[in-house]
Amino acid sequence: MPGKLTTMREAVAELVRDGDTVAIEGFTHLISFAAGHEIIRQRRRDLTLCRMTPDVIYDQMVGAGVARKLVFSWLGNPGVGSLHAVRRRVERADPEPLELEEYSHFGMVCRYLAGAANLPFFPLRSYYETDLPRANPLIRPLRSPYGEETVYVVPPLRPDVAIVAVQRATEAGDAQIWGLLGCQREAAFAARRVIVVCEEVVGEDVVRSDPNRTAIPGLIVDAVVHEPFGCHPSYAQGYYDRDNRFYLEWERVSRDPEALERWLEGWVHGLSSHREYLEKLGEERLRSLRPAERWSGRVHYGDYGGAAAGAFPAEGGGG
Amino acid sequence: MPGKLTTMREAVAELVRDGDTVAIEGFTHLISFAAGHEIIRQRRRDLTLCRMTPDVIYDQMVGAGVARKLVFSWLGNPGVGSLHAVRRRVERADPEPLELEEYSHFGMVCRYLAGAANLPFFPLRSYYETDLPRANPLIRPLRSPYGEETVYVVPPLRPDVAIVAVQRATEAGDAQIWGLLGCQREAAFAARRVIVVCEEVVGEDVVRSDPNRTAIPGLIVDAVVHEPFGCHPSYAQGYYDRDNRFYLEWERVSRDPEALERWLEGWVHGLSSHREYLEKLGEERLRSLRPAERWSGRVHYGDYGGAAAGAFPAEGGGG
Amino acid sequence: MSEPVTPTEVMIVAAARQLAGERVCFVGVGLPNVVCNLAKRTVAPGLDLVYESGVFGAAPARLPLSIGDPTLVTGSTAVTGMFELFAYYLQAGLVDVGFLGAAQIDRYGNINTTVIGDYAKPTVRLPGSGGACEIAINARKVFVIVRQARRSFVERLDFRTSPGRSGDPEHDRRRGWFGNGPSLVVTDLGIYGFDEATGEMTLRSLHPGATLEDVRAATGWEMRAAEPLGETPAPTPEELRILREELDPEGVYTGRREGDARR
Amino acid sequence: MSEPVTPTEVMIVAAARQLAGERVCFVGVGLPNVVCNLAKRTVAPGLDLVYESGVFGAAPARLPLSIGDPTLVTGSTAVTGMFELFAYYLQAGLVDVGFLGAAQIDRYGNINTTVIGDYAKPTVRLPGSGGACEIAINARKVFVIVRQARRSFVERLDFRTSPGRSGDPEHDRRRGWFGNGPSLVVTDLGIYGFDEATGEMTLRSLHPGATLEDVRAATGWEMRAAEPLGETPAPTPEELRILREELDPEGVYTGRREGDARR
Repeated sequence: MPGKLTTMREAVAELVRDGDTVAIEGFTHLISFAAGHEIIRQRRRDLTLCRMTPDVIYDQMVGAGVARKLVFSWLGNPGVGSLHAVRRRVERADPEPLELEEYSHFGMVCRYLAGAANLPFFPLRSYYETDLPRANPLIRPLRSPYGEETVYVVPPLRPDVAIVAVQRATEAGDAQIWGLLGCQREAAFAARRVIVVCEEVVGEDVVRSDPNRTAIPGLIVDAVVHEPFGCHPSYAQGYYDRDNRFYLEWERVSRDPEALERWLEGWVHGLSSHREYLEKLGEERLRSLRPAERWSGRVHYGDYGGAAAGAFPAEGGGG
Repeated sequence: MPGKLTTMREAVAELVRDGDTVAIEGFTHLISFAAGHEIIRQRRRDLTLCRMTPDVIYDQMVGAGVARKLVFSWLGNPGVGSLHAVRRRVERADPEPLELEEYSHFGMVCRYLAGAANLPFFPLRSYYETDLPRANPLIRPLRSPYGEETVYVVPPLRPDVAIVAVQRATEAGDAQIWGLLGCQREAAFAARRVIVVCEEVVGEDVVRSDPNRTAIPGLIVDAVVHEPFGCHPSYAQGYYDRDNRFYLEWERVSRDPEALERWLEGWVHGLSSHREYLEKLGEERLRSLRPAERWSGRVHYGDYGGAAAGAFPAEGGGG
Repeated sequence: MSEPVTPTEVMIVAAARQLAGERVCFVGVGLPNVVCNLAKRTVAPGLDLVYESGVFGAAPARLPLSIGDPTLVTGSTAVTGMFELFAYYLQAGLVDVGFLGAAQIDRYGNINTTVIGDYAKPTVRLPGSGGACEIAINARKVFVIVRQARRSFVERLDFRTSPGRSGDPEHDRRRGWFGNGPSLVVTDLGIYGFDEATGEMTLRSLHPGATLEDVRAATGWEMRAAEPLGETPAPTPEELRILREELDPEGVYTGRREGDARR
Repeated sequence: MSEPVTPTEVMIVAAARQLAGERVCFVGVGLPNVVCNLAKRTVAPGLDLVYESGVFGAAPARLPLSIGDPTLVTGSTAVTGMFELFAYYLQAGLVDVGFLGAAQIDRYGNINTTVIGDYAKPTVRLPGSGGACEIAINARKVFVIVRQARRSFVERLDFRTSPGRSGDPEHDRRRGWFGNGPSLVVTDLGIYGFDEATGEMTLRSLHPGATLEDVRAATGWEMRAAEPLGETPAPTPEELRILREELDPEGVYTGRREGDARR
């Protein structure tokens, strides 16, 4: 498989088009802010943005005017407060309306799964006796063919583009994730085009040394972007912590349209790349986010080449 | 959580009852022959045995008369031939009939998943224009509420007992698997009672050093049995190879009811435990099944205790 | 410990005590996180915490800043995808207690976390369901923790995000869910249960210093009260120590500093 | 290389050549395993093999004894659960070619691997579908590899396990599956395609030494033959070397020793 390694600028220019349905997933963990910023920088328009939890990154994108619509299940700045750019557009159509298509968390998860599995619908036990099916007519009841029971179903979600951040990937796009998995895998398999953004580019040998860790095969990946700290202010397990200070500050910034404008100017439009964004943040701040060391153990896969029998693994969990 | 460590004899005596629906899963990999042999030894009766691929173990159990019915998707001795004890009962009711409930592989997988997820049905794209829905009326068509499309659905499978073999588990039943995953996790979550059979009992620290590797939480586990080589002649990735010689020999044994009787006498009823079975096989044969060394790399989870920032992981995949 | 006890601290402690004897708790964002961790250190040491984000058996080395905090992952028993979490744990009935917050709650425990005003043109757009809707339906018991005020304890919800009781207990039992609506509501004024006959919210116990008048003033309907009415025992010094020193030294959740307690 | 070429070897080589230019192949038990690995070493070096058992990008260090062989796992690119494999890879249309075996096949490529005789009381109970039914429906192309005989090439199937063509190409297109029935059948006598107008199996090429009479004698219906009829080029020494020395030194699959080629 040919290498797919490219820059974020190239990847977004080639694979994200005006009017696309775009999913930048990651549940708290592995949210590709670098991709969101590049989409803002390239001034994409009329995007339908999908995420379980439209986070600060979507507040930034909505504030920057790239989005026409949100598909989501929880709208907020987790642990902090509101997404004010989103709220202005929803509550006051300021500066323009924003369309909403709303589910519950499990509903969104099931939509991605149905998209990944090419199923026309997916059943779940939710929505009973609530106003959600009225608010979103795509949430429909379905009677079980095995008795009286009725469940609700949601339709598949098939983004034009999924942008998933991962800890490491090969140039072919074989990607491995640990820590919170969110819906990265389901979103990638559901999408027509896939951009993998990784903290590290590793050799095939690294991935092949632990195939059970592989979440996304290069087979479905169109571009691989190497973007260290590419999730800041979100985090990458084992690489850096969430920069909570930023989330707290965002509450203030997004309350004020001018402050938001200034922020976009200073941190996105005024910069040419995520590299410059990191330089502006400063090595000191980045260093402060790095966790202390804590490695997993190893497991024994065994060499079944018919070579002479080796030692029996004494402690499967031993480092 | 209290320790659940016990012997196979205890576990089967307490948790497997006459008439139960039992799933001993594992797709080629991690098939708990030790559990099957103990069920034969304790002369359980009228069991409904579920497996995607009724393998030599179910041929042995059916030949021993513990089963009334099979729920399955592929009936054979993989890579070798037939399950003759099963065929005698199906083709000639010799010595008695055997009821069959038949699906495809994906259908069985979806049944376990529906059972694990507490869904009343699960949709899949299979069975169109075949005789399978006629042969098994539980396979039913269902129209999508989002258009013309019709898919087929299968009902949830909820075994009374699932017996899953794993590489390692804690005394609380937190179990980790690598290599082929089959349906171990789905079967365990779908079942009312769960027996985990492990090659190694490890401390909590081993499991907690790599939480993404955990397939089954102790929360749903009733008993943990430590049974090294407990899957022979099946295999455990990294621990031992499949004993293909046994699979080839079984073809001859199961063709002849008396030979089968003798085998059961000599290798199951005549022995009191899997330990004795291994002694009879001999250390030499077991040693010949051990693979040469090949370990996975490690990954960095990071210590987020707020301790001083540690070194940035240079190579996520480094040993 | 000279610092005065805040109403939020009483609310957290009262809620934590209710977890005595419970086994598996589904933890959402905000206050429930603190409540569950306090319970684990006091009345329910054996409590297993399932985090919405996919973590089971977390061993946090610091107060998690969110339910997706990396400190919840490192050293935990299991990390799973979100489908497995919602399907195999919650929907399958493994969760004994789920916590919900509320922007609005009615007398039957129906909850709104979606909008204030009209859905199509809301005056306030709230976060929405998140996992709340499926928690309300699939957890075996649902505890609600919410600050009490006339604008949150309302006669009519603007939007029903999470189902409570219907007012007809017979109907509620027939629904065949694992639970049948919230069984407990804890606020900064008191502790509430639900009348088995009418399914209506009922004040069971007043927090220290709170009066029936405070409750009535902060409720948008005629709140029923049990007789005799209990009084919530004040937080013990030990409960306060754990809460203030171990769980929330910065007072983010306990109300000693501005913070967010929304779902 | 003096050893004579067996019909099975010709069949394997002929099938492998058909994988030229294909990208993703779904590998089941038995012969397809050898066919795909031969293709990967000859006409399709870039071929990605997806194993039913959950392995993607396998790098086997020996001939796998089954599709669940541990040598397929060690050093592979990805190992996945069986749900993901069937749902995200096969059902989602990522598989370009799927292989099927057959106990019985009819002129339209419908396949029986379930029973000989009556389903309720079969004279021979065969393995059943395994993944065959969903492979037939969800793979973009379906190749059948089967030894040819009157008892396997039948006018009427005893049971339809995997759907082929209906005889009405218009209907087949309307089904909306990724493929529309097998496009290729390779036996030990020849190579067959399907007539686009009638959907009927048609002999395209005879293997060296095989005659039209052999084919007719081994077919339970009047087999159509293309004009002009091609002849399958004999296996090259290189193809035979890889097959005999690298892939199947013991001749388990190539018919030089008794073995099993069933799905």
